[in-house]
Amino acid sequence: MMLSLITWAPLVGALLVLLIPKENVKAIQGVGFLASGVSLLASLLLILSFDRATAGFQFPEQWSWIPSFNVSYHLGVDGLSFPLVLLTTFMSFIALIGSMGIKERVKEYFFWFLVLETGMLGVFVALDLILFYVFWEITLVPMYFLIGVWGGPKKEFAAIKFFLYTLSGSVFMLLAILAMYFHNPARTFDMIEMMKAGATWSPRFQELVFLGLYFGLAIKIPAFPFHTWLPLAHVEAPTPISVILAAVLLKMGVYGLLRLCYQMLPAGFAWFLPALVVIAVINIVYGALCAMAQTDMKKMVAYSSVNHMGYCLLGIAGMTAAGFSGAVLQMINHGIITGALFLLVGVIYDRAHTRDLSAFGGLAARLPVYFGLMALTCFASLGLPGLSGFVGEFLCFLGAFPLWKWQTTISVLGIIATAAFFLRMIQKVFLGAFNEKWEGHMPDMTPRELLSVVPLAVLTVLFGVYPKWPLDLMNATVVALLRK
Amino acid sequence: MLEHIVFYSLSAVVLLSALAVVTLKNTVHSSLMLGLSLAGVAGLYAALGADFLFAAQIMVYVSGIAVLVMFVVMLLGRASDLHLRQVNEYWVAALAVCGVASVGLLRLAGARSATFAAAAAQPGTRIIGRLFLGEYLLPFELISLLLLAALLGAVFFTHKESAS
Amino acid sequence: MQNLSLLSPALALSGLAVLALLADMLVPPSRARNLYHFGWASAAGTLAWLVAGLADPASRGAGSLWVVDAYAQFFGMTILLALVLCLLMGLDYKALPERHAGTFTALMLLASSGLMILVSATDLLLIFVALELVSLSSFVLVGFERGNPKSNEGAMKYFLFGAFSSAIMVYGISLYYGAAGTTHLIRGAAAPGPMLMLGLILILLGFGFKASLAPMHFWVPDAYEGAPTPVTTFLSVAPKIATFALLVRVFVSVLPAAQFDLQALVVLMALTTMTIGNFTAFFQNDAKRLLAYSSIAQAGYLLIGLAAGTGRGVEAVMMYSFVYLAMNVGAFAVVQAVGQEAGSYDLSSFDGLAQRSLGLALAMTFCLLSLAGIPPLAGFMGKLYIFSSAVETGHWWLAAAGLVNSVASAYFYFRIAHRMFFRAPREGAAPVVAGPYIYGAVAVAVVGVLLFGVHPEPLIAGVRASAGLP
Amino acid sequence: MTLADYMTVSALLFLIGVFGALTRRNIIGILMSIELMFNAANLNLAAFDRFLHPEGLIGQTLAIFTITVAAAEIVVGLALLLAIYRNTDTTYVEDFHLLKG
Amino acid sequence: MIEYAWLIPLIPVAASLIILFGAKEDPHSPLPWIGIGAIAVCLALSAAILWGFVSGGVALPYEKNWDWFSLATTIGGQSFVWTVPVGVLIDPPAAVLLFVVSLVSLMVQVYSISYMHDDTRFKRFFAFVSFFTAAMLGLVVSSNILVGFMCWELMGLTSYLLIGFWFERPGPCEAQKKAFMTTKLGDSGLYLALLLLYAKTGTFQLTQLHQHFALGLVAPAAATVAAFGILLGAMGKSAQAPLMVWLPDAMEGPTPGSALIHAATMVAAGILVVSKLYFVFLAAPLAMETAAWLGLITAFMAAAMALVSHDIKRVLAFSTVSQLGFMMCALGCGGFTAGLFHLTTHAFFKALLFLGAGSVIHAVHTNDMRQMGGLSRRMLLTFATMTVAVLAISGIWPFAGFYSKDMILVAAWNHEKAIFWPLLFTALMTAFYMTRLLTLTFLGDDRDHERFHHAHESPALITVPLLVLAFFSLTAGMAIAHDGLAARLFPKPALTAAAPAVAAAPATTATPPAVGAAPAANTSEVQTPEAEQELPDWLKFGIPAFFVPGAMLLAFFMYRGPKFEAAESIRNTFAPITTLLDRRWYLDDAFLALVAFCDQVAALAFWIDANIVDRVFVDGWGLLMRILAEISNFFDGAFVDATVDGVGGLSNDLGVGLRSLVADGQVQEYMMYAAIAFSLAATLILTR
Repeated sequence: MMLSLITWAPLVGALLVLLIPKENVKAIQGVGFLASGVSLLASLLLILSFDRATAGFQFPEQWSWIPSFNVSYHLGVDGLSFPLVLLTTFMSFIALIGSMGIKERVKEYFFWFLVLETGMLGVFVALDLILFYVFWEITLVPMYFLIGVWGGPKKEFAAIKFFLYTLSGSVFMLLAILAMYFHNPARTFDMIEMMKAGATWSPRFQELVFLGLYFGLAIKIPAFPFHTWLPLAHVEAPTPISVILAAVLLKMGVYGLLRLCYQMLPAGFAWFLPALVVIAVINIVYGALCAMAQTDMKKMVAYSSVNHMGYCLLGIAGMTAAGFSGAVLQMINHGIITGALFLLVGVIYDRAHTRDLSAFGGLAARLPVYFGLMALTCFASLGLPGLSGFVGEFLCFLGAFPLWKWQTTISVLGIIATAAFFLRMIQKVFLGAFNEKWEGHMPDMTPRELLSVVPLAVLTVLFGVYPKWPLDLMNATVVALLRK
Repeated sequence: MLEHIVFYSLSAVVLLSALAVVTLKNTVHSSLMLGLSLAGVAGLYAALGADFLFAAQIMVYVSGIAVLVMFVVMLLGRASDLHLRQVNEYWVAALAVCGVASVGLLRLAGARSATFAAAAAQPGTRIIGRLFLGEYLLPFELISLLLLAALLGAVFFTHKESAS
Repeated sequence: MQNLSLLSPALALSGLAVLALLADMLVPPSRARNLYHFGWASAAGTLAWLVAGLADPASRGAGSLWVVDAYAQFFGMTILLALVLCLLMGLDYKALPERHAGTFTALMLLASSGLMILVSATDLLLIFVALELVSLSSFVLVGFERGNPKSNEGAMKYFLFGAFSSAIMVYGISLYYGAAGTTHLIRGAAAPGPMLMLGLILILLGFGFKASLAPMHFWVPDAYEGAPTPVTTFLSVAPKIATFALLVRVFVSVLPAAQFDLQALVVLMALTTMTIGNFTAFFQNDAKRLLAYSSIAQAGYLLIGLAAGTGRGVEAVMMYSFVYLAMNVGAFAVVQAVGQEAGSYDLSSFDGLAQRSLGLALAMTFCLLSLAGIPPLAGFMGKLYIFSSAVETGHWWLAAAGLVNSVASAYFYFRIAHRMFFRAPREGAAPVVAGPYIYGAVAVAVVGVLLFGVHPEPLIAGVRASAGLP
Repeated sequence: MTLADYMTVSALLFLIGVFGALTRRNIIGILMSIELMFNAANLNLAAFDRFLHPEGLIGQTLAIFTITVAAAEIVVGLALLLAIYRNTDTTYVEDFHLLKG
Repeated sequence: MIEYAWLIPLIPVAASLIILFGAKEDPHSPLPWIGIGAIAVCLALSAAILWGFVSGGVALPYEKNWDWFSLATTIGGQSFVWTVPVGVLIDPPAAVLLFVVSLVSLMVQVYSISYMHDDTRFKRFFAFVSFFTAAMLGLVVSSNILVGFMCWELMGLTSYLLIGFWFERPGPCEAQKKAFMTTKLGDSGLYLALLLLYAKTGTFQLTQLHQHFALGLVAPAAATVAAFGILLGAMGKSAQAPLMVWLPDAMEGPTPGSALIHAATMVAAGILVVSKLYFVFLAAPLAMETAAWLGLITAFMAAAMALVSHDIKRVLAFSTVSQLGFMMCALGCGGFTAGLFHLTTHAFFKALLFLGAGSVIHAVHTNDMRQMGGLSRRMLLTFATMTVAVLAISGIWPFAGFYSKDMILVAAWNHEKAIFWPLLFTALMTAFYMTRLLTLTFLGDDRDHERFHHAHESPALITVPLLVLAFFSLTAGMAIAHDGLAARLFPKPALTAAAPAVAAAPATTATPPAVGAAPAANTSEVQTPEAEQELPDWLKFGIPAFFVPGAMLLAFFMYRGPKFEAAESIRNTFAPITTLLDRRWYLDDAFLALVAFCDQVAALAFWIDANIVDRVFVDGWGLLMRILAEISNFFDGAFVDATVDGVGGLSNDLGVGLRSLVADGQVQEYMMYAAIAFSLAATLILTR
């Protein structure tokens, strides 16, 4: 029941929000925090009872949902999804704190936000393909509205581009899911059953279905060349939504790649592997290069996400336990770090209403706390050891290297490019002489902003120094993933 | 032989007047030609020995519909209509479409070499009447509803709003 | 031998229509409005009667020209439900002339009764007459706003096109008769030949007119835009669903051989219908017109189920029809509420609706999302059913085309959502105040959309129980 | 005479009707053309009855129904035309273009 | 004592955090003393360990590991959970370096209390320095190259922070970025080496790695690649050619920071890592040879640049690079002991030089030596200590540098004469430019009276560290060279029997099977029988007695005068060469060109992204939809809103011919399509 509670609490909150008159902003925010908080607390409680030695699915819940189609309401988490559930509840709560800055149409905002949270959580806990797909799609709609209403200047275009593009990917996923359903003599959508059946399918079929799934997942990840929706969506989305987008939504793609493609279509996955590693390398190097060319901080961070998701893909392509662990860990860390980056970019945008790199300068002396956090996060993002970004990234490389030596070597060069653009951002924005234009407009961070960023910074350091906690959650599952 | 003469002359009347219907500039003439064409069809019914149908055609079409059409044409027609082209610019396309269709339809027709069925033409009124009140009772009743609906529509559309 | 009693709900409905006409003469004009209520009550009562009779096996059986089976009853209920909802909308539609309440009610009831007979019919003669009954009533209903030139024009185009296509259909029926020697579908199923095929194709075109299948769909936007909104709503659901019921019965159940031969044609029609519907809707700036194209596209999806031609395909058509009813009625009801308030159905009437009436905006959003096939709404479950039937029969690319189409459709559905949520309300735009009946219709539709999206099993079970065609 | 002759006449009549329906600018002209199409179908039915299926006379019955329906249709059509004419003062179809994409 | 060795890196971390977050910034904050106290504790511990080893009380190497985190891993197709340990491995070189680093750090911090006290970010400086010290100590003691790499990178971070300490000025900003990026470039090599080593051995533990190499389990090719990777890392960190560009610029930071990081310790980390992973190089002769030549080239190039520079800190920086080249060359020549020995002595005298230079700069507020001169009269103590350092670096007996440099030359002689002679020449260049520095700064006439008169001796907090370091610069060489201690402290690892006699990873760790397969290590210490030859006598005595003093005297006389005409004329005579040297061998320009090139590539990538990828894969999708829409819209005869999109023109073009046939919104057009369908159906079905 805990998983259901985690998943549905935000939706209940959303419905409650609808009942509150829109003038009563405090109550709306209160309900929002309560609902998201219930999810967060429940997921944290679950850590206590999560068995780290078990590879299979835990806390299962299964009820018949659409018996005619053999669709069941089947929930469960394993070491792959549980960390992502934690990430989602946590980042949603953080984003909610960041959402306190939303001043207009609060009611709608919280409604959509909470619906979005339910959708994201559902994707990670669902163990039935139809249920999975339903949650997968549920995330699209609130995202569309959240970007389109509360976003930046080109928000409307960004919203529809995001929506249509990701939707067009996911319909092919649906087609693939249907194909699997009809190819499975058991006629079931149950993921566990599908994993058992998948290995017996002919390679040709697996390859076709893989492509269908991959198209949907790659857009979400986003893998080259399907990534161009991301910078636009990121840039135009309001800060908390950028946080969610980067921290959780992209992870759904990688999660799907492992859960659906790898576990259900081993032959198809193996067939695609050489292409996947090339895509990963392109994501890493090309993403970093594109980020280097940016003058908008948010866009830069967005491209850095392309780069970082490339690490995940590379880790997965390595087909080793270390790579898989690295990919999952990198997802968590990227979520935390990039979430923090977006929050921090939002902080400066709130003050200056611009994100142009060259519009600033010398903020380090005026906003030491902000600078400290930003520097920490940037260094974490560029993979400085001792901070969480390094561990995931390193494990990805470690996992990929035995199989893909040259590709990994090229990717390592991507790290340098990553360092280059982050350092340049720090230099342009924080160092040098203070731009007098901002005199008096640049107070240091407010308590609310600190409240949203500091937990992320703490986790960044914690996971960087002591990655045991996240890794222990996933180890057993990852080993089992590769055993079969 | 007589049969042939009757058939061909009737067919000629039907088709030529039908052509006139669709080509004549004057709508009044068109509507007159429509009456002629429908009468020709009635003649063909007679040639086929369809007595009830012949009667119905004469009563409903020739004396009912054609007259009604003519009536409306007179009512709405204007002198200027005579100077307007009555055929629109689609005629080339329409001709092409009809030409293409004629290939298939005429081929279909040409393949049917059946002659009159063995059974001689019989007076159909009784049979048809039985059908109406027997197997086809429901459609027959529905037709009444349909006429009711048509009546409603006609009344509704032609009814002058006293307020406006 | 006639078993006419099996059709008693339909006949009762036409009886009620006549009754409404009689009442129209008796009721003073000032209280003519009550006849709308009467119509609604008659429809609801008939529906209740039909539902109540479902349990009785004696309510099913075969007549000489018709079959009343669970399948027909299912569609009968669907049609009646559509009628109930549309009449409910009509109660709040201000442009309907009060003094013609009797006519309006009678025509609606007559059309529905024709549709209910249509879904049971197994004889082309009966089909033809029932279809014409529906068509004639609809022609008048579309033109019911007599003073409105748009309504006139819509009716005129609808009429001309309708008459043209029924002439084609009659020609087709004549060919069918020539080939089969009977107009009965079951008895005539023996001899496929070119004449029968051509006859069937022409009949298909005639059905296509009612079901708005390409290339017989052109009248749809004009008629929908011109017609009074409740009539538009009715036209967009009831005749379309009934015609699909008929199509399925003809091609899947009665003439499986013909269905097999015509499958390529059906697939082609499905493709063109949904593509034209969706992609033309991109350019529409009138809400009703946009939804008109959307309804064309939805017919294309339904055709996929027909193209599959399997039991699952039949179930899919049934399921999707029902779901389509809910979401389309919901969307049109909101359109009516908003359009009446703004005095125009231009998309700009929706500007800032979320800030004016969040409830309506959300309801509209749900309906549109459902039409686009976004889970967890009913439209998704319907599409899932449809596409799974296609995938099962190996029509991969047809399913893919359908899915791509639904992505494209999201674009124009979201044009409305875009205006509702992203645009600021126009100067002085007040919250939309709609009548209680509209809200009732919207509520029923939205509940349906949500309920059958989240919990589709009862509907699927019902569909499966009713899908057994002879 | 063979069935082919009658069907040929019917087909030509039908096509003439189609042509007229497509090309007449006047609504009444279109209506008349459509009547021709209906008549073509009826002629077919009567011919089939006579040549192929003389036993039941179903074709003729159907033709009667068709005649009735066609009559009802033209009545509604003409009434509609009258109503429109009152509003717009025209009977030419191309004058109706309020409704378009 | 040694059981507390793990505390050594942690104490400064704690101190650093306390200093950073302890209180608000305040020029008189007492918090820096916490850092000094912490490092003093470390020094005490280190000294105890070192003394214990030297005196025989403590057995080294000492290794102790703890579980760090568990990692799912796949080796040879088998997946299992492996516990990655974290721990300390103290071998004799580590013990020495612990002492050296702690000492230098302590001296620098004490010095900085005075040197930095006016700075607005006084406290932060100490936090950084403490953090740096922790990272360096961590690298020294780590038993695990992964942890080592983390410390290595963290040092890079502190280096970055300290170079850019005065970030309001543009110079430090550019310099810090350059330093970070250049070292990062090198680090990628080390990173890859780590990946490769792990892929081949399945471990990060130094001892286990050593076992693998000792047992020949790693193919020579892999070893060579790994060695080159490590070498690349060392090139970045230790500023070897051509990645040396960052170090001279790094002098933009506060001088005490430079002394600690960019002179004494961090830059030596590259050498340290090479020495820690020396077994990899032993398995890769090609890499060894490359290291030797690389060191030589670096030493020469840097020394040449030092000859012409006028900036006192730059000269020192070049000298650092040059000396690091010596060390690298020594390691490459197989002179493991020599290299590490020089690393140790260099730390003392180079720190001393920097601190002394800092003292001078503090006094005259300029870096330009041409504006100094005669300062010995104002700052005697500084002069004296600097002189000790210069003598040490030049290799004058009995100063520290003499012993270590001599050992390097011997190693080079034994290895390859072609390396020896240029190396010797470079050593003489070293003597020359160091003397030049000393002469220009302290001797001769005062060239800038204004500055001269304001100059005064620094306070005790500055001079005491100078004296301490001078003591070690004087004695360290003698002490270590005494009685073969050098070979005990810096024993050259060997491949045949190298596995140090230390318990492997703790029992709790699941050892990867590859490691488990290792046979019992042969622990007996067998020195590889190399033909160690002494230098020929004329060189052995000639170098310290004639060559080096000669070079020094030459420098002294050339630069003694107020105008040093001789030097200037030489400078002018060889103008092209001087320019080459002034422009730092055009390496900076190459670096800038590289940066510009990367920016171009980035811009190109983004252009491709925005104009090709986005167009094709996103808009292309949309375009497809759009075209379909246009087509279907056309067939619907509907009105096209041309403003919707530019693609609207498509239908207009198409439509010109057809629109005349088909009017808009006309019911007969609708019928036409129906009729077309009808006619096609009729004809196709019936003519089949």
